[in-house]
Amino acid sequence: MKKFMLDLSVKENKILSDQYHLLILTSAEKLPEILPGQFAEVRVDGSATTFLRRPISIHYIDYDANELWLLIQVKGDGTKRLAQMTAGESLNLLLPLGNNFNEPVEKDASVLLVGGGCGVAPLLYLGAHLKRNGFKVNFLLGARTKDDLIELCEYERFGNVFTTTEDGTLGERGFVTQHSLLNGSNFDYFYTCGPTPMMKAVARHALKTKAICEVSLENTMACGIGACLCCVTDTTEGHVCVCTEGPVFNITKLKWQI
Amino acid sequence: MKKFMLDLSVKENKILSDQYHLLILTSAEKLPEILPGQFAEVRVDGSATTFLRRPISIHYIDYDANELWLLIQVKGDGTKRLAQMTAGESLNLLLPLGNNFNEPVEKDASVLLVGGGCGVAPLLYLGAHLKRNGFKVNFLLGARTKDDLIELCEYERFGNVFTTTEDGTLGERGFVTQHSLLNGSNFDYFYTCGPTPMMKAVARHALKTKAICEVSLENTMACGIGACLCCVTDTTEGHVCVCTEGPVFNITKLKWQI
Amino acid sequence: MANLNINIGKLQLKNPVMTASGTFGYGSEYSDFLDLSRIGGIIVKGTTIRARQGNPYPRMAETPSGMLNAVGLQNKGVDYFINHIYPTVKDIDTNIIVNVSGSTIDEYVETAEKLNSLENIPGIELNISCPNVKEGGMAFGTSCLSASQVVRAVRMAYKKDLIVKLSPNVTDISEIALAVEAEGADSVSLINTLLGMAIDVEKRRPVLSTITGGLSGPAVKPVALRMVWQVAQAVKIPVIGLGGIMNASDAIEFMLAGASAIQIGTANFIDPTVTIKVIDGINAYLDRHNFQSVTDIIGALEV
Amino acid sequence: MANLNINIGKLQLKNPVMTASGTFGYGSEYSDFLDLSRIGGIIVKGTTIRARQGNPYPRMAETPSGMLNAVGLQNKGVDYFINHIYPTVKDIDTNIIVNVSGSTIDEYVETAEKLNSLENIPGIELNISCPNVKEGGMAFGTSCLSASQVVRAVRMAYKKDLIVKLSPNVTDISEIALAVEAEGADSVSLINTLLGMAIDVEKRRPVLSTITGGLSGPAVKPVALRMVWQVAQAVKIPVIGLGGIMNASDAIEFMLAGASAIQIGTANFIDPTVTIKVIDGINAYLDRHNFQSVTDIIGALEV
Ligand SMILES: Cc1cc2nc3c(=O)[nH]c(=O)nc-3n(C[C@H](O)[C@H](O)[C@H](O)COP(=O)(O)OP(=O)(O)OC[C@H]3O[C@@H](n4cnc5c(N)ncnc54)[C@H](O)[C@@H]3O)c2cc1C
Ligand SMILES: Cc1cc2nc3c(=O)[nH]c(=O)nc-3n(C[C@H](O)[C@H](O)[C@H](O)COP(=O)(O)OP(=O)(O)OC[C@H]3O[C@@H](n4cnc5c(N)ncnc54)[C@H](O)[C@@H]3O)c2cc1C
Ligand SMILES: Cc1cc2nc3c(=O)[nH]c(=O)nc-3n(C[C@H](O)[C@H](O)[C@H](O)COP(=O)(O)O)c2cc1C
Ligand SMILES: Cc1cc2nc3c(=O)[nH]c(=O)nc-3n(C[C@H](O)[C@H](O)[C@H](O)COP(=O)(O)O)c2cc1C
Ligand code: FES
Ligand code: FES
Repeated sequence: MKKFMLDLSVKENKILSDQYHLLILTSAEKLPEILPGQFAEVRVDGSATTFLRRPISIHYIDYDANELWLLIQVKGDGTKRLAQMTAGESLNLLLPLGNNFNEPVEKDASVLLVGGGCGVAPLLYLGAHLKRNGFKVNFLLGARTKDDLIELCEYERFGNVFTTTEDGTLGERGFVTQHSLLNGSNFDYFYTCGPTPMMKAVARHALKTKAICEVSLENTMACGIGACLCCVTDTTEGHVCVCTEGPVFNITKLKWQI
Repeated sequence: MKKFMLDLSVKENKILSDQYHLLILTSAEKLPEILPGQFAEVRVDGSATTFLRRPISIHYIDYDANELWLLIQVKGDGTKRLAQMTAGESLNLLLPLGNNFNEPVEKDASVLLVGGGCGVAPLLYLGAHLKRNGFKVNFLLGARTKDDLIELCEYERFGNVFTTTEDGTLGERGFVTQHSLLNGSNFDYFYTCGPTPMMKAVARHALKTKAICEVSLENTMACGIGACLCCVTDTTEGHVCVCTEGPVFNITKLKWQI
Repeated sequence: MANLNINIGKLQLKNPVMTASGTFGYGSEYSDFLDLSRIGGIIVKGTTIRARQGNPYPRMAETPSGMLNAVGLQNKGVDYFINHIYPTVKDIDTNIIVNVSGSTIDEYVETAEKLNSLENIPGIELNISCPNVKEGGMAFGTSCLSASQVVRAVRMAYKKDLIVKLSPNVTDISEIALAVEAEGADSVSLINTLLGMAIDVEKRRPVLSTITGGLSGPAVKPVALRMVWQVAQAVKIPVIGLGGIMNASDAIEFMLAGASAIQIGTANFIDPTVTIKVIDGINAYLDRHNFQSVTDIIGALEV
Repeated sequence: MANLNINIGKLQLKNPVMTASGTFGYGSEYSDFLDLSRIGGIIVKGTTIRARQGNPYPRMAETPSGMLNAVGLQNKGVDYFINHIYPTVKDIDTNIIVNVSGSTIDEYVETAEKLNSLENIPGIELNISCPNVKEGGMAFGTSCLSASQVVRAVRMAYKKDLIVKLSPNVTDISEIALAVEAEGADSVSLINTLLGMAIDVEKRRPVLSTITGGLSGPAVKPVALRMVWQVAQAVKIPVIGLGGIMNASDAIEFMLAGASAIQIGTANFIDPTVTIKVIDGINAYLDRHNFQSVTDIIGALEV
C-alpha cells in the first residue's frame, strides 16, 4: 500500500477521561485507504523533549465524514502534547503503516476482540470492519477501573461489549481472561492488543481452545517504515520489524513463552 | 535588587506588525519594582529548538494596572513562539536583571532617546520614568520602513517623537543620526538602544557634541545573572558581564572604535 | 540554479546530499515519499559477509534531540544483497554505495571483493566505527594501527571508490583520518555514532539490551562539525560530513567546515522528505549568496 | 524521608547534589532564588594562579538541547579568591569546592597550595579537561601520562579532598580515571564538556571567537552516562557524575550507573532552582521505592 505524509487538521479533541483523549482528524482531501490494525507515525510539534515521531494506531476511520480517529493515552511528553491539540491545529502523519488484522476465513466464525488499556485503540476499527464484512463481533474490554473504560457506546455500534475492571467498578471484577464469557463460549478467532501480560494470557487461552489468535505489538519505533531495524521482535523467522511485518502477528509466529 | 522567578500570565498579545508583538503580562501578585533598562530572562516552552532562556527588555511597566509589557521582535524560533502566546497562557521569567539607565544629574538637561529596530524596547519605560521625574523627553525612532515604526502614540504620552525611515515612508528619510534634529538642537544626554552601527553613530555624535551617552547592549546570554560569563563585553576594566554590569553602559567605558 | 555537481574521490554526485547507512534502508522504504533519483547518493545498510541477527530488542532509546540505537548490523549478508537487493536497486539513477562491516579483516576483505564486481555499485563505505557489535566494528576505528590494517587490506581487494567511515569515540580523529588516507582511502566520512547509554530509572535497568548504544541526531551535531573541521584541515582527500543534519542550514555548516558532501541519517525518521528539502535549500542558499557552484562553499569558513 | 547523606573521599555531603564549576558562579548569583545551604556542594568557578581575561566575545552558541561555551577560564586569580570571595562564601553551610586550572603543572600546584590553608574549603576539583584554553587545560586530561603527572604533583601539595575532573574527549576514559586514581585522587568527576563547534552560515564564520568550544546540556547526557558507567566499573574511588542533568530522573540515572554524587551545570541557566527540585525528587524516588538511603541506589543498575 502506498504510504503518505499528510498534514491533517484537528476537527475535535474529545476528553474521554483524565488519561484518554480522542483526536478526530480530517482533511480537505479524501483520506487514503487504511486497513484495521495499521498505524500512523505522528510528528509531535511543540514539545521540547519529543524528538522522534510517535506510533499511534488507527482507532477508527469514517470515510463518509472523512474522519480519522486517534485514541491517545497520555504516557509521557509526546502523548501529553497530542492530548493538548485544539481544533484547527495541524498534525503531520505518515500513514498507513504496518500490516493488518486478517479476517476469519469462515464467514460464520465466532470472533472475540480483547483489548486492555490503550490497546483497545485498533479494535474499534477492526470491529467495524468485521461487522461490515458480515461477522458477528464480540468485544471484551478490560481496565483497572470504570473511568478507563471509555467509549463503550462506540463499540456497541459494531458488536456485543463485555467488560472487566480490576476493582469491579464496571463489568465483571478481574482480568479480561477471567471473564465468564471465556468459560461459556468457544471462539474461533481472538484479536488482541494491550499490555503484554494480557496478550499472553489471551494467547494461552486461544492455544488451549485451539483458536486462532492475532496480537498487535507496541514495540518502540524510530522510523516506522522498516528502515532502521529498531523495532524488531523475535519470531520463528528470526528478528523481524514490527513496523512492517507487524504490528499484527499470529501468535504461532512469535517466540513467546506462553 | 532582589531577583525573582515568576510565572506571569499573558493578558493580551497585540500584533503590532508582521514582526512585532506586544505581550502584556500580569499577575495575581503585585509586580516587583523594576528600573528602566533592566530586562528579564524568559523561558520559552513548547519550542523544540529553543533551549536557553531569552533575554527580553522591560518595555513598560504599569504598576496601577499591574502590567508588564514585553515588545517581541520575531527573529528565530524562540521569539516566534513568544509571539504566538495567547491570553491566559503562563510565561516564566527571571527578573529584574541587569543595571539601569541613569537619569541626568541636572533636572533641566535636554535628553534624547534614540531607538532603532527592537532597540526601542527599553526606551518606552525609560521615557515614562524620565517624564515622571520631571525631564523633558524627546524620542528619535528609526526603522527601515513605516510598518516597523510601531506604537508611536505610546511614546507620545511621554515626550516629543521624531522619526526616520530608510525608505522615507514616515518621518525623515535616512538613518536616525541623519535626522535634522541633531543639527538643530544640542542634547546633554543620549540614551540609545538598537543595532550596533546605529548605536555607534549616536555615540560618535554624542562624543562630538560632548554629551553623555548611555547605550544598551544585546550580547547573547546563557544565564542572565552573572554566573556563566558568556555575555562579556570589553571595557576599560577588562571583560565584564553585560547581564550584570550592563546591559546599559556609558560609552566612555566601552572599548568601541568610534 | 547553481551547479550542485560534486566529485568525491572516484564518485560523481549530482548533488552533495546522501543518506546515511542504517537510516535509509535500501532506499525503497522511502520511495513512496520522494524521488530517489534526486538524491546524490544512497549508502545502504551495513552489510557483512554472513547474515546477522543483530542485537535483541530493545534497540532504541530516545534522548534529548537524539536517539541511541543498538541495531548491531542486522542484515542478510552480502550474498543476499547481491542476489536479491542489488537487482532491485541497481537501476536507481543515483550512487548506491554499500556500507561494509566485519569482525575480522578477512571478513571486510571478502565482502569488499564480492561487491567489486557489481557494475552499478560505484563504491563502498568501510564501517570501522560501529559501536554496536562486540567484535571488530568500532575497535578498528579507534586506533591508527588497526584502522590502517583494515584499510590497507580492503584497498588491495577493492578497486572502486573506497570511503572510510570514522568513529568519533577517539581522542584525535585527525590522526585516524591521516592513517587511512595514507592507506589509499578515496575519502573519509564522519561521524558514526557516539557511544552513549540510557537507563530506565523505574525498572533500574538499561533501556537497550546491549547497555550502551550509538547516539545520533542533532544532539551530536556540534561534535560532528568540530571533527569534520579538524579532519578537513588535516587530510587532502575529500571529507563527507554527517551527524545531526536536520536541514539545509546544518548541511551548509558542514560544507563550510570543509565537507565536500554530507549524509543525512536520523532526520529521515522525522521527515522522510528531508533530503529533497536539503538539496533545494542548498541550492537556494547558493543562489541567494551568488555562488555559481556548490564547490564554492566547501571549506569557505572565514576564521 | 530517606537518608541523603553521602561521603565522597574526604567530603561529607548532606545530599549528593552539587553544582558544576563555571555554571553557578560563586553561589551568591543564585542566592535570591534558593537557599544555598540546601545544596550538597558548590563547585565554584575555574580558578587559576593569576587573573585571566578569558576569550573574546562571542563565547556562547545555543545548540540542539545544549550549548557551546568558550569562556576560557576568566577569573580574577586565586589570591583575589582568597582575599575577596572566600570571606563571603566561607560561612555558607555547604561544601565549597574550588575548581583549579592551570597552563603548567607548577601553576596547578601553586594554586592548590594556596587553597590548602583555607579552613572552610574542604576540597578542590582539578580541571584537567577544559577545552577552552590554548595551553594546558584539556591537554592534561587526554593522556594518561600528563594526567598522572599533574595529579601526582598536586597530590603532594594538597592534603584535603582532591577531585579530578576528567575530559570526555578521549578514546578510553577509564584508562585516564585509573591513572589518576593511582596517583591518589580522592574521587573523579566527569564529564567536562565535549569539544564542539557552530557556524553562522549567513556570515560564514564560526559563532565562537575561538572557533571551537565546549558542549554541555542534555544533548551530552547519553555520552556522560556511558562514561560514568565505564569509569565506575573501572575504579574504586567514588565517581561524581555530570553532563546534561536536568531533573531528578536524570540524576538517578547517573547514580544507578555508579555515581556517588552528581553535579548540575547548564540546567541552572534554565531553572535556577533546579538543584532543590533534584534533591526533593531524589528523596521522593527513594521513598517511593522504599530505599532507606541514597547509598542504596549507587551502582544499583541491573544488567
Ligand atoms: C504500533 C503502535 C501503535 C500504538 N498505538 C497507540 C495508540 O493508538 N494510542 C496511544 O496512546 N499509544 C499508542 N502506542 C503507544 C505510543 O506510541 C506510546 O505511548 C508513545 O510513543 C509514548 O510517547 P510519550 O512521548 O508520550 O512517552 P515517552 O516519554 O516516550 O514514554 C513514557 C513512558 O512510556 C514508555 N513507552 C513509550 N513508548 C512505549 C512503547 N511503544 N512500548 C512500551 N513502552 C513505551 C517509555 O519507556 C516511558 O516509560 C502505540 C505504539 C505502537 C508501537
Ligand atoms: C539585554 C537584552 C535585551 C533584549 N531585549 C529584547 C526585546 O525587548 N525584544 C526582543 O524582541 N528582543 C530583545 N533582545 C534580543 C532577543 O533576546 C533575541 O532576539 C532572541 O534571543 C532571539 O531568539 P530566537 O530564538 O528568536 O532567535 P535565534 O534562533 O536564537 O536567533 C535568530 C538569529 O538572531 C541572532 N541573535 C539571537 N540573539 C541575538 C543577540 N542577542 N544579539 C545578536 N543576534 C542575536 C542569531 O545569531 C540568529 O542569527 C534582547 C537581548 C538582550 C541581550
Ligand atoms: C538506526 C541506525 C542504524 C545505523 N546503522 C549503521 C550502519 O549499519 N553502518 C554505519 O556505518 N552507520 C550506521 N549508523 C550511523 C549513521 O549512518 C550515522 O553515522 C549516524 O547516525 C550519525 O548521523 P545522523 O545524526 O544524521 O543520524 C546507524 C544509525 C542509526 C540511527
Ligand atoms: C558556561 C560554562 C562554563 C564552564 N566553566 C567551567 C570551569 O571553569 N571549570 C570546569 O571544570 N568546568 C567548567 N564547565 C563545565 C561544567 O562544569 C560541566 O562539566 C559541563 O557543563 C557538563 O555539565 P552540564 O551538562 O550539566 O552543564 C563550564 C560549563 C559551562 C556551560
Ligand atoms: S521502526 Fe524503524 S524499522 Fe521499524
Ligand atoms: S549571561 Fe551568564 S554571565 Fe551574563
